Amino acid sequence: MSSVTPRSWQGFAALALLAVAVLFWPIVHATPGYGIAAAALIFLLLLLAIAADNFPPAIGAILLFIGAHGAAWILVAGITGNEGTARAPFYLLLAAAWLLAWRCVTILSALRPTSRWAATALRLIIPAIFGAWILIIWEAVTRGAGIPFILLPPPSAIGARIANSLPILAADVRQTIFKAVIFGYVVGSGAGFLTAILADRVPFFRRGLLPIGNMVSALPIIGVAPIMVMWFGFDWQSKAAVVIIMTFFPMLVNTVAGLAASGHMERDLMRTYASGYWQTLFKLRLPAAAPFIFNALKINSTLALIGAIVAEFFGTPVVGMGFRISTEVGRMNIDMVWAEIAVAALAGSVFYGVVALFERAVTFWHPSVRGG
Amino acid sequence: MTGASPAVVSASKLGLTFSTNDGPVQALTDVDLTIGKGEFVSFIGPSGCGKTTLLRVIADLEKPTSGTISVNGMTPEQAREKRAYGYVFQAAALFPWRTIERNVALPLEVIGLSKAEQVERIKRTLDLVNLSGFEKKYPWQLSGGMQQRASIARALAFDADLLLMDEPFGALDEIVRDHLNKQLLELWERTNKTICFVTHSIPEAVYLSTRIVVMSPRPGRVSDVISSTLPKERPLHIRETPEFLAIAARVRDGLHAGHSYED
Amino acid sequence: MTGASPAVVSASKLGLTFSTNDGPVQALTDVDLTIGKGEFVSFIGPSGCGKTTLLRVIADLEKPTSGTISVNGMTPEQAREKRAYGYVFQAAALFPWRTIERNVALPLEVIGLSKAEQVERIKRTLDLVNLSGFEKKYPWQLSGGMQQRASIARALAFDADLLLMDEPFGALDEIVRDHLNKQLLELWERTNKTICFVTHSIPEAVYLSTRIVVMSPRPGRVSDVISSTLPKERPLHIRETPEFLAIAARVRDGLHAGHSYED
Amino acid sequence: MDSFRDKIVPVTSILVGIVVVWYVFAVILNAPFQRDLDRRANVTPGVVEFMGKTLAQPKPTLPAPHQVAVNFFENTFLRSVTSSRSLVYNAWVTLSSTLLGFAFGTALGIVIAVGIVHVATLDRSLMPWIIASQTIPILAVAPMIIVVLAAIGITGLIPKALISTYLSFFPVAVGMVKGLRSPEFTHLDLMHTYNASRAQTFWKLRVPASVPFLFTSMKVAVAASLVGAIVGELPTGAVAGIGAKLLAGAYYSQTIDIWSALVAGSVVAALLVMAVGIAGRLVDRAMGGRAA
Amino acid sequence: ADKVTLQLKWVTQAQFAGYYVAKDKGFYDEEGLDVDIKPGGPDIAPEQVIAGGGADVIVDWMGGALAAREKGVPLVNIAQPFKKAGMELVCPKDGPIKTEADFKGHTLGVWFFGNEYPFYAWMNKLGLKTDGGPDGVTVLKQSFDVQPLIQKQADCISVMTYNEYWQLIDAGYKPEELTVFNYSAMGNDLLEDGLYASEDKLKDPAFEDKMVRFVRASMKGWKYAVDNSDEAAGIVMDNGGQDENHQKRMMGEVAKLIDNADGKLDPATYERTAKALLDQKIITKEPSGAYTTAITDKAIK
Ligand SMILES: Nc1ncnc2c1ncn2[C@@H]1O[C@H](COP(=O)(O)OP(=O)(O)OP(=O)(O)O)[C@@H](O)[C@H]1O
Ligand SMILES: Nc1ncnc2c1ncn2[C@@H]1O[C@H](COP(=O)(O)OP(=O)(O)OP(=O)(O)O)[C@@H](O)[C@H]1O
Ligand SMILES: Cc1ncc(C[n+]2csc(CCO)c2C)c(N)n1
Ligand SMILES: [Mg+2]
Ligand SMILES: [Mg+2]
Repeated sequence: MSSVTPRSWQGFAALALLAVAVLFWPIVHATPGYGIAAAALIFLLLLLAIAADNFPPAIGAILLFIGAHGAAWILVAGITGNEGTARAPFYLLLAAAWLLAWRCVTILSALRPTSRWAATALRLIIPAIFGAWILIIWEAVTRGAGIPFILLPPPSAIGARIANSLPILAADVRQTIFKAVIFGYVVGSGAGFLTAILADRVPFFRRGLLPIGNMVSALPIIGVAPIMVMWFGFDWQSKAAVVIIMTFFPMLVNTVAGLAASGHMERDLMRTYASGYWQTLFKLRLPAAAPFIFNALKINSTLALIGAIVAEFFGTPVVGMGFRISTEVGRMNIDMVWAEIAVAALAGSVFYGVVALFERAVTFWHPSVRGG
Repeated sequence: MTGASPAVVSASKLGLTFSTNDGPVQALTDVDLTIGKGEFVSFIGPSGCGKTTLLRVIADLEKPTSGTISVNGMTPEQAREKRAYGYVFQAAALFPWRTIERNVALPLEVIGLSKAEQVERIKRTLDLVNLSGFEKKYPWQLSGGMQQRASIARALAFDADLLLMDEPFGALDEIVRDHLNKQLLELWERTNKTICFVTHSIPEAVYLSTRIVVMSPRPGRVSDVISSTLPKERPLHIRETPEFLAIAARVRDGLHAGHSYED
Repeated sequence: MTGASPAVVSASKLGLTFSTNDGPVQALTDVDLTIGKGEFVSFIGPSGCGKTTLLRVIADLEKPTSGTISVNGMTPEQAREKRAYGYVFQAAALFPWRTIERNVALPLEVIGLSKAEQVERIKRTLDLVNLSGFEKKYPWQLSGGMQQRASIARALAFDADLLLMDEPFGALDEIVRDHLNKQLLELWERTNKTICFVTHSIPEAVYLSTRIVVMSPRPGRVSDVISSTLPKERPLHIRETPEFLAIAARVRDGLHAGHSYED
Repeated sequence: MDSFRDKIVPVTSILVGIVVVWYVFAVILNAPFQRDLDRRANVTPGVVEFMGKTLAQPKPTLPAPHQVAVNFFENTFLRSVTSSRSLVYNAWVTLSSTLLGFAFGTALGIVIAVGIVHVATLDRSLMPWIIASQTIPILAVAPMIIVVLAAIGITGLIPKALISTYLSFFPVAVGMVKGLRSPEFTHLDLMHTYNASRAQTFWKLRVPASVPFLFTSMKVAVAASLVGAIVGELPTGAVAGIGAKLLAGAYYSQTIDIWSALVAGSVVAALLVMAVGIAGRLVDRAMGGRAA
Repeated sequence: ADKVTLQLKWVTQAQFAGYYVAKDKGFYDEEGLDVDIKPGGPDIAPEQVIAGGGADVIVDWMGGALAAREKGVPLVNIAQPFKKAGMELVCPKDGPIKTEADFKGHTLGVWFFGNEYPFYAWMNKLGLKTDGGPDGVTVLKQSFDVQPLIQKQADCISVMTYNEYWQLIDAGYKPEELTVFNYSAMGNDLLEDGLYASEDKLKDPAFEDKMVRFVRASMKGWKYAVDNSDEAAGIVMDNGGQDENHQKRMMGEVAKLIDNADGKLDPATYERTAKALLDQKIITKEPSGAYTTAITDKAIK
C-alpha cells in the first residue's frame, strides 16, 4: 500500500475512504456477507486505480476506469441476498470508486485526441460514465439500504422490465410520441412562431396579443388536459392539444426576443435596399433570431414529452406512456413506471439531440457554436 | 456643373439633434447643400462632426429635427423606397451567416435579380475589389480590409444612381486604395452616378471630387465648400500638380479652422 | 538599437495556417523577427497579408502552427498572463452596455486598480484622445472615429510596456491623426515602451517608427525590414525632409513589390 | 416601448373578440347535452330560449364567459381573503411556492449553465442527463418525491417549490448556456489580453452579454414554475391553491370553478411574465439599451 | 397522546366520514390518540406513502394492498369498514347498452389506477376481449369525472354509488334513465376501503395496541356517522369537503356499505377477492397473512 501515492485530490480522498472503511469493517451486518476474496479484490482494484493516476493519461484513464468500475461491480453484485443490510464501509467503498471514476472523467475530458474517431468516442464515453454512475449509485443505495421496491426499484429491475416489455413499450411510444408529441410540437411551436411574427408585423397585435399570449403561458396542464379531453375526445388529439398549449409560449417569447436581436446597422442596411418587411425578416431578422428560436425548440422538445405523458393521466385509450405510468402506479408495478420513464428520457434525449444538431448546422456562425 | 444639372440632394437649414441619456447632442445645424446629378462630392471633417449623420439623413436612416431635405426631388423616404441609392457603411456590416458571395448577393436578391444576373454582378464586383478566390469564405475568415472591400462590392453590385460611401477605403493600404480610387472614378465617369463620399484623406478627397464639403464639429456645420478645378480625366500623377496641391491646401485650412488643437 | 536592447518579441520561422470550410489558408509563413526593448515597429502591407494575424500571435490570441515565438523571453501565453502588453483591436470592440468611461475603466477593474487611480487614468487618457465630455455616452452614441479613439484610450489606460496597435488611427482625420501621432511619440519617448503598430499609411509608418516591417501577402511573409535613420526627436515637419521621403519611397517600393496590380 | 395606454385599446378589443368567440363555442359545445336534457324532459324550446339555456347550465361543457366572470368575481372579491374558497387566498398559496421555486430554479439553472460553460467535464457529461431529467413526467414522480421528502420530514411549501424548481431550471439552463457563450470573439479576445480571470470575464463580459437570453428564459421559467407549483399541489392532498381548486372542480365536474381557477392561474401567469419583462427592460435600460 | 397518521385514498369527502367524525367528536382523544388525517388524491398511492414512512395506517382497496404486499411492502388488513363495494357501471337507457349482451363493439369507461380489476374480471367472465376489436369492447381510461358519458365519448362509465352516480343525477339524468351494473350485486366486487398497516410494525405490541384503539375509535366514528348522517356530512365539510348537499347524499349511500360498523373482515369475501386477483395475475401467488382479525377482535369486544 505504501507504494500507492495518489496524485489528485480524488485519489487522496479515495485512499482516506479506504482507510476509514477498514476501521468500520464489515461491509454488511449479515452473514455470510462478502467473501474474503471479493473484499480483497475490491481493495486491490481501488488501489490499482489510485496508483494508475500516475501513469500517462491514456493508460491511466483506462486503468482508473477498470479499477473504479470493477470494484463497484463486485461491491454491488455482493449485496445480492443481503439487501438492506449495508453498513458504512459499503458506502465508503462506493464513494471511493465514484471519486476515482470522477478522476477518470477529468483525465478523459482533458484529452485532446487527434483523430476524429477518438474525439467522437470520447464525446460519447464521458457522459456515459457520468450516467453509469447515476445508475450504479442508485442500484447500490436502493439495494444496500433496502428501499422498498414500490418506492424506488433498482435500475437492474427496471432494465429487466424494459427487456421483457418491449412490445408494450413500443406501442406506448407509437401512441404518445409518434402521434401526440410530434404533431403537438410542430403545431405548437409553429403557432408560437407565427403568433410572434404576426405580433411583430401588426403593431395592433403586438400590443394586444402579447399580453394575452402571456396568459396562455401557464395554463396548467392539469387544468387544461380534462378540458381538451372534453373538446377533442380521449384519443391522441386531446394530448396533442395539450402539447400545443405547452409549447406555444416558449416559442412565442423566444421568437419575440430573437426578432429584436438583429443589429441596428444590419437593419439600416436592409432599409437602404428598401427591403420589404418579409425580405428583411427572412434575410436578416430570422437568421439573427435563430439562436433564440432554437432555444425554444430545445425547451419544447422536453416540454412536449412531459405534456403528452401527463395529459394521458386524464382520459385515454388504454395505450400510451402516460396511461401506462398512471395505471402501473396503481398496480404497484413501479418498475414498469420507471421503464416508461427511461424510455421517455431516451426518446427526449434523442429528440433534443436532433434539434441540437440542426441548431449547429443552422447557427454555425453564432459565437456559441463557433466555440465562444 | 452644379447649377445646370438637376439637384439630386438638396438640403436647407438642415438640423439634427440627438437626445441622449445625458442631454441633447447637436449633430447637424443649418446645413445648406445642393448636389447635382453626376457630381462627386466628398465630405471631410474632424471625427464626430456629423458626416455620417448627414449621409444617414440623406439615406432616410435618420430624420432631421429641423430644416428640409429632398433627394431626387422627393423626400428621402420616397427616394429610399425607390432604391435611389447604395450605401457603404463605415463598418462592414456583413451578415455572418452568409459567405462573401452571398453577402454581395443580398441586395440583388432583395431587388429580385435573376440568378444569372446575380452571378455576373457578384463576379464583376468581387473582381473589382480584388476578392476573387474568397467567394466561399465567411466574414470572420477575412481580414478587416477584406471585409470592408466586400461591403464595397456589395454596394457596387446594387448599382444605384446615387452612391453614399462612408469612409469606404479607411482600412485599406495605399496601393489598394489607389487602385480602388481609380476604379471608382472610372465607374463614375462611365455611369454618370452621383457620389457622396466621406473620407479623412485630403488627397483622396481632392483626387476624387468635383466638390469638397468641409465640415466642422459641435455643432456639425458646413464650414467650406470647395469646387474642384481639376479636369474630369484624372491620372494618378495629377496628385503632384500645383493645382491639386493648392486645392488640398485650401481643404487643409478649412479643416484646421474647425479644429480646436493648439498645434 | 535593435541589437543592444533585450528582445521583447522574437519570432523564428513562424507560420500559421487557418483551416476553413474551403481549404487551408496560409496567413503567415517563415516570419523571422526580433523586436528590441523600446523599439517602435510599424507593420505595413496589403490588406489580408497577415498583419493582424501576426499581432494576434504575439498576443497569444492565435497559436502558430509552425516555428517559435517568444515575448519578453517567455511564451506568448506566459507574457499575456503577466499582462505584458496592451492591445488596440482593428475594430473598436467596445462593450455596448458600458459608457465610454466605464469601457476605459474595464482593464483597470480587471487589474484591480483603486477607484481613485481609475478615475485619474480615465480622465487623462480620454483627454489625450480628445473625448472629454463624452464620458457618459454609450458607444453607439459616438461616431466611428470617436469609438476608435475610445478604444485607444482604453489600451493606453492599461499602460503595459508593450503596445500592440492594429490600425488604431484608421478612422481618424488628418488633424486628429497628427495630434495622436505626436501624443503617441511623446508617450513612447517618455516611457520607453515597445510599440508594434499596424498601419496603412506610409507617412505615418515612417514618421513614427524606428523600424518598418513590410509584409507581402498570400502567404504572409516579411518582405522587407527598414530601419529608420530619423532622430528620436521628430517634429511634424520632419515629414518634408528628404531623408523622410527617401525612407517613404523605399517602403512604397517594398509595398508595390508585394502587390499584384499592373498599375 | 408601448405605454400602458397604448395597449388598452388593442388588449380590450382582442379580449372582446375572444369573449365573442367563446360565447359562440359555449353555445355549440353545450348544445348537445342541452338537447338531450330537453328531449328527456320532453320540451322543445325556441332558439333564443335554447341558447339561453346552453349558457346557463350548472355544469356546462364550456362555461359561458359571464358564468366564469360571476364565479371569479364572487370568489375573488366577495370572500374574505383568508377563506379557503377565496381565489385570492388560493392564488397566494400557489404564488408563494411559485416564487420560491422560481428563485431556486433560476439560481440552479444559472449555476448549471455556469458549470457547463466553464468546466469541460460538466459540458460533456451533465447536459445529456439534464435533458433526460426533463423528460421524466413530473406528475408521475411528484408523488414519490413528496412521499420521500415527507419521510425525511420536509413538508409544506418546500416540496411544492421543489417541483417548480425542477420544471423551471431547465429553460434557464438552456438559455444561459447559450447566453453565456454569446459574447463576440473580439470581446473575449479583449478580456484575454487583460489576462482577466474566468470570474472577471464572467461578470464583466459573459453575464452582460447573456442578459437578453436570461430574461427570455426567465419568462419561460416563471411560467413553468407556476405550472410546477400547481402540479405540486395535487399530491399534497390538494388542500389549498389553484391546483386544489382545479382538482376539486374537476372531481365534481364543476366546470365553472375550473374555468375561474384557470382564469386566476392565467392572470397570475400574465402578471409574473410581465413582471419579468419589466425587470428585463429596466436592466436593459441600465445597460444603455437602445430602442429597437 | 400517541400519534397516528392516517392516509386516505381520495380527497376529503363523506367516503371517509367515519374518521373525520371520530376525530371531531373526540373519539380518538378518548383512546389517547392524536390522529393526523391526510387526504389523498388522484395521484397519491397510499401504499407508497406507508412504504415511505409517511403514514401508520392507510385506507386502501384490497387489490392495491395485495399487489404491494407481493412487491415487498407487507400490508396487512386490520379492519374492513366497507362490507360492500360501491363501484358500478352505468349506461344511459337511451344508449345502445341495455344488458350484458349489448357490450360487444362499444366503448366503456373504466377507472384504472388499480381500480380496473373487477371490470376485467367481469369481461373475462363474459368472454369479451378488451382490445378494441369489433368482437370485444373498447376500453377508455376514464378520468375522475362523469364527462365521458355527458360528452357521449363512452357508452357506459364507471361510477361509485355514493359519488359519481349522483353527479349524473345532478347533470339531469333520472335514475330510471340509467341502466346500472353493480359489481357487488353481480358478485364481481373486490373489497374496497379497508384499513391496512405494516406487518413489521404490528409485531410491536405497543403499535398493535395503538391500532386496536384506532380501529375502535374509528368504528365508533363510523357508527356515529351512519346514525347522524347530516351532521357527519357537515363535519366532512368543515374538513375541506366540497358541496354540502352532495356530501349528505354521499353519506347516505356510504352508510349502506358500512353495514353494522364492526369493521370485521369477512374471510369468505377476502378469499373471493384474492382468488379474483390471482386469476387476473395481479398477484402471482396466494397471499398469506394478508389480513388479521386480531385487531378487530380486540377492538369490538
Ligand atoms: N445615435 C446617436 N445618439 C446620440 N448621439 C449620436 C448618435 N449618433 C451620432 N451621435 C453624435 O453625433 C455626432 C456626429 O456623429 P457622426 O457619426 O455623424 O460623426 P462623423 O462625422 O461621422 O465622425 P467620424 O469621422 O468619427 O465617423 C457625434 O458627436 C456623435 O457623438
Ligand atoms: N479566423 C480566420 N479563419 C480563416 N482565415 C482567416 C482567419 N483570420 C484571418 N484569415 C485569413 O488570413 C489572412 C490574413 O488576415 P489578417 O487579418 O492577418 O490580414 P491583415 O494583414 O490584418 O489585413 P487588413 O489590413 O485587411 O486588416 C487573410 O487572407 C484572411 O482571409
Ligand atoms: C385516478 C383515479 N381515478 C379513479 C379512481 C376511482 N376511485 C376510487 S375511490 C374513488 C372515490 C370515490 O368516488 C374513486 C373515484 C381512483 N382511485 N383514482
Ligand atoms: Mg462617421
Ligand atoms: Mg488587419
